Amino acid sequence: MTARIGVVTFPGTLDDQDSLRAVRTAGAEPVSLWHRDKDLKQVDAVVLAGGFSYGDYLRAGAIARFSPVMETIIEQAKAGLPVLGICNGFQILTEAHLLPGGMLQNNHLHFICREQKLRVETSGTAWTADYTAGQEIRIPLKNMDGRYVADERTLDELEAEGRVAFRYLDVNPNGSLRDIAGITNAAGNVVGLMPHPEHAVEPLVGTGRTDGLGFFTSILKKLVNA
Amino acid sequence: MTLDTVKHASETPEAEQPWKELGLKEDEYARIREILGRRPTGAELAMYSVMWSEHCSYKSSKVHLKQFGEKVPVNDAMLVGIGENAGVVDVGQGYAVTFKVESHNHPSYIEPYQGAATGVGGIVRDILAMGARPVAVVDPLRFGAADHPDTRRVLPGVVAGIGGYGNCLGLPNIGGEVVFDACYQGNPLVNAGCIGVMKHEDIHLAKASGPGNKVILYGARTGGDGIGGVSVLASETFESTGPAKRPAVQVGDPFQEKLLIECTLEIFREQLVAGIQDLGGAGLSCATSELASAGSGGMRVELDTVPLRDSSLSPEEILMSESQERMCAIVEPDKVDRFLEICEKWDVIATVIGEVTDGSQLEIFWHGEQIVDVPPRTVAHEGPVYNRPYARPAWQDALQADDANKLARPADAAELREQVLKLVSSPNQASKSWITDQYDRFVQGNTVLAMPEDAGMVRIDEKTNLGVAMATDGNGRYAKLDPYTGAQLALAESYRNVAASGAKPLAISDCLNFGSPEDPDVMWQFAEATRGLADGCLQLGTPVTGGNVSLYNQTGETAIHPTPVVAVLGVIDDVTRRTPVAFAEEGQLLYLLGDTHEELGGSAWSQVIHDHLGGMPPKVDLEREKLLAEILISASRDGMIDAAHDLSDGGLIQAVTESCLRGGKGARLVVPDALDSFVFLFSESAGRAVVSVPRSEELRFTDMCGARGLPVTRIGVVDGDEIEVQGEFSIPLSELRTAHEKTLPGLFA
Amino acid sequence: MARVVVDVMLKPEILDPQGQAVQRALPRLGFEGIADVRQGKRFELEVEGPVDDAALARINEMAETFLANTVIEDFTVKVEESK
Amino acid sequence: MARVVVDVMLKPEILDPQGQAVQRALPRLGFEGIADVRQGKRFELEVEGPVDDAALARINEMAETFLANTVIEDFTVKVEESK
Ligand SMILES: Nc1ncnc2c1ncn2[C@@H]1O[C@H](COP(=O)(O)OP(=O)(O)O)[C@@H](O)[C@H]1O
Ligand SMILES: [Mg+2]
Repeated sequence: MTARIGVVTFPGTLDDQDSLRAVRTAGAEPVSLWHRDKDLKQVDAVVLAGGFSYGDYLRAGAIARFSPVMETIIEQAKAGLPVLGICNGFQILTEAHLLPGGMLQNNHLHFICREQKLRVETSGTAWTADYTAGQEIRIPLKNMDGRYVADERTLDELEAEGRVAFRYLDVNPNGSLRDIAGITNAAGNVVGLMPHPEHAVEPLVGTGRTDGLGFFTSILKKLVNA
Repeated sequence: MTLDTVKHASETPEAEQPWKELGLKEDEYARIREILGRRPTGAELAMYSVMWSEHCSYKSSKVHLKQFGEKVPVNDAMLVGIGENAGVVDVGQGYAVTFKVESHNHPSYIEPYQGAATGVGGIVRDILAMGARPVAVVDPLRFGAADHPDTRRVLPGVVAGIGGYGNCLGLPNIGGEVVFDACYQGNPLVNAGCIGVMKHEDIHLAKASGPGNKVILYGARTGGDGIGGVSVLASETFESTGPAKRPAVQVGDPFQEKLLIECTLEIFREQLVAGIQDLGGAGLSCATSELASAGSGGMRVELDTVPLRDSSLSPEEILMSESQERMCAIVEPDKVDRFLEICEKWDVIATVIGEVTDGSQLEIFWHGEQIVDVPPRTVAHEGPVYNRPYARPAWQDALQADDANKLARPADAAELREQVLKLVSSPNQASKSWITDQYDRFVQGNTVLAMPEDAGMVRIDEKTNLGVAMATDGNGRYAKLDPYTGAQLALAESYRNVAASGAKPLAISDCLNFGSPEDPDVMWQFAEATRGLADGCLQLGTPVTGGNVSLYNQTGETAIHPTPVVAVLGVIDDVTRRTPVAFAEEGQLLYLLGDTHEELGGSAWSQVIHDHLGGMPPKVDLEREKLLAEILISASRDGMIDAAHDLSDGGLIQAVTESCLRGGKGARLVVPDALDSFVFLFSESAGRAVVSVPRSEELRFTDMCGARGLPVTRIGVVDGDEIEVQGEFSIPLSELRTAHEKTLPGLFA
Repeated sequence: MARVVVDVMLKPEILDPQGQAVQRALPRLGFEGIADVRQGKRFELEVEGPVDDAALARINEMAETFLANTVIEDFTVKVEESK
Repeated sequence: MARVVVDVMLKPEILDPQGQAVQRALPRLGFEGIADVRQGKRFELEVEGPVDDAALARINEMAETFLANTVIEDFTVKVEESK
């Protein structure tokens, strides 16, 4: 038996197909979830994919956060359901207050698409167990609103509790405070990051690297061994 | 104000009408009266004026474009040719690909962000209307001088608009061009292209047949966007602003378009439409008249049912509105409910606005009163045709006589080195990544090659690895020197780029950007360029599947360089065999394919070093281009080369610099005995490429070239961390990288 | 120091996708009775020196040529008491 | 119908690169004497029915939970005379 991993499609979601493919590539069963359905179809974990839900109007993630599917996800995430938010998904998670802080427009005010070097700071989350803490990976990054901000106290807390999950290396591409590329909640089941692991699962396309596959194998192993 | 009904028009034949303000000529207005046997109503006048504008009717270019349909190469790939929203070619395995390039030049000058954004939106809807899922976009761009203050206004806005729209649609941007030249100062060129993929059986046409079938308008509400935009902005230089000529700008909503795409694809999957058309320039006027004209019957539309954003719009304005993100479908009555259901699922507003009739007229009603009663063909397909006078410009001979080969050349190795650095850092030759990094090239997870590769390439089947490639090229400097040759050089370069990536060129689309057709000099350039392109396509075996003409790109008396942009589409059976441009393997041998002549006319060197434009452009030999392409494709398929880069503007040194920087490896170059080092580095002879060959493949590769008669010269080896031209100079890669990459951020960041 | 506020809104006839998206979302969040939403930009300028007619004229010009794109946007300038 | 305006600005301690970009550009365009620029959002809401205390309370809640993200933004609500 393998694990069922859901990928949510909001109006304006773009990377749902890629995320479904990444789930399949890792060996799990991909399940499409629709924003209007409260029903999560008994999935074992959820990916909030990248894109521009509701056009990123108002604020990235602000409108999607109030969708019916999010009601269930918010509730179940608090009870331990593994949730990975990629890019727009990360933005939705902060808007939903499942993760602290907020996302603002890149400090250079342009959309940025590049191959980005990251350090995985912790292997202690549901989505990073297949990496070692300190491991460096390179995966695509592409966003307009990628600048992570939070007040000093929150930042200190995140650092102290080992909840900064990913940090930008070489270049901070958007002005994120303390080079933060992604964070986790205290329980380690909810993880959000701006770069795109789902775009780095096959050597043929994208940047030609597979550094992102570990996110999906991590969760699969955790679920299957559970 | 009383409604100008058909009845009212018949009763008031002498009423004054603003045909002139709407851009119609006196004889055109007379012809409308003759067709109708009465004066047109206001709504009819609005329809004819937009549909007979240069932009919609191609009235000045038609007689020349005809050649693309007459000189058609034998090519089984063509499934749908010129005349539809976009052409369709067969790429094998049951797949068909549709692609097209369009211009949004004038709107982008007025409002760079929205102009460029809606340009992307428009071309994507064209592709969607063919039944295809859009899979990638490209954006050939031309701006004024890089350091001109207005370029600082226009370029960042255009780039943000293309990115803002395309990124939000989830379409990878896989290629394009950025060219700076003072001739585009008041007339930047913003061309946008899109590729779509479908199965053969999914091809849809813009045609309304089947009496009783419903006409459904779906997508955004109709507002006052771009009213008069089509006839005014595209037909006249926008300096002459009359009363009706306010630059009403269209504003795009990419989120709405994304919903429209997904909704439409779902509708296609369930086979719910009998005909479909996007709403672009001329809005409902265009969609209803084209659908009705292409179909067998007539059409009746209740215009007051159109959902409005602004309730004060008059019927004329509704007909002319260019509100974005709208489509029009013809649907059998028993499929309407399901159609509307899918629209509801995607939060897309859909309204039945009329039906197909068994008559022959397009009839439009406003609250029960008839305001339009016209034969649709006369609006959509039988507009005026002009055979405008043209003549070789008086200055052409002097321009060609001003030979660039006679310009002062570098005196010594130090100066040669300095000129290389100047060249690779000049705005036209510098890295474009400050721009292309604002475009998402990864989305959809199928991008195999994207900038700065020679061609963009996407996988279209995950199981078989079937893929398509596209490149766009155009060199206005060459075309200015000789438009016939210039158009063929654009074709040849684009064709070569596709082949260099390992894909087989199949067909082309073009975007022809020129000055005013009322100027005989410009008209000659246009005639020559189209003749060159048609002849070239015939010889290369690549049919023209469609394209776009943008005229009146001029400020006062000064026209832009004639700028035919050619997009070549190629197919590759197995994308794992693609050839990148990067020299990445130390020790591999570098070979130059093709012949190098002393050809500096129109070259980047002549522009950068001497600010000169004169002489003749490089010669074209299309048989040679074909042979080169065959060799590049075979070599990629059989694994004989690891990298290839075509040679074009900037010549050999530009290509080698790009390939070295991309791969992060240096090169040692040896000037071939027969060549002078300056000519070796800077000449822009066509029909050439440089390839990187693993040592184990050297014999096999050179034997193949020898056997097929393609000149092949060993010019060096991939090695170290500098580019060294033996006996002349060397430049560290780091220095080259800084020179190449700092220019655009320096100007625009 | 005085604060001058420049509000920039899309012209009424121009499509405002952001405002529309907000408006469409409101009923779903349980907020009824909002007939229309338009979204624009607000610039808060801290002005050195006195905000006299000359200063306001300059700020008007700045708004006209730079802060707003008058092809698609309208603007208003007003002086606020400084905080 | 009455108009209620909600202004949303980044909290003062949060970097505002948009405002900074505007401020940096001003001298180049010949506008001196602007010490600081902050850029925010302005929402114009057309409210059906009377804008009484209850309505304003609801709009305040809407701003707090939706129009602004109070982790990073502050907002103000004010009633404008209708046009
Ligand atoms: N506006 C643009 N959008 C996307 N890609 C671009 C754009 N401009 C240039 N590129 C890409 O940058 C690379 C270099 O461009 P260029 O030097 O014009 O190529 P070439 O000379 O081979 O035609 C190519 O991959 C091209 O597709
Ligand atoms: Mg090339």
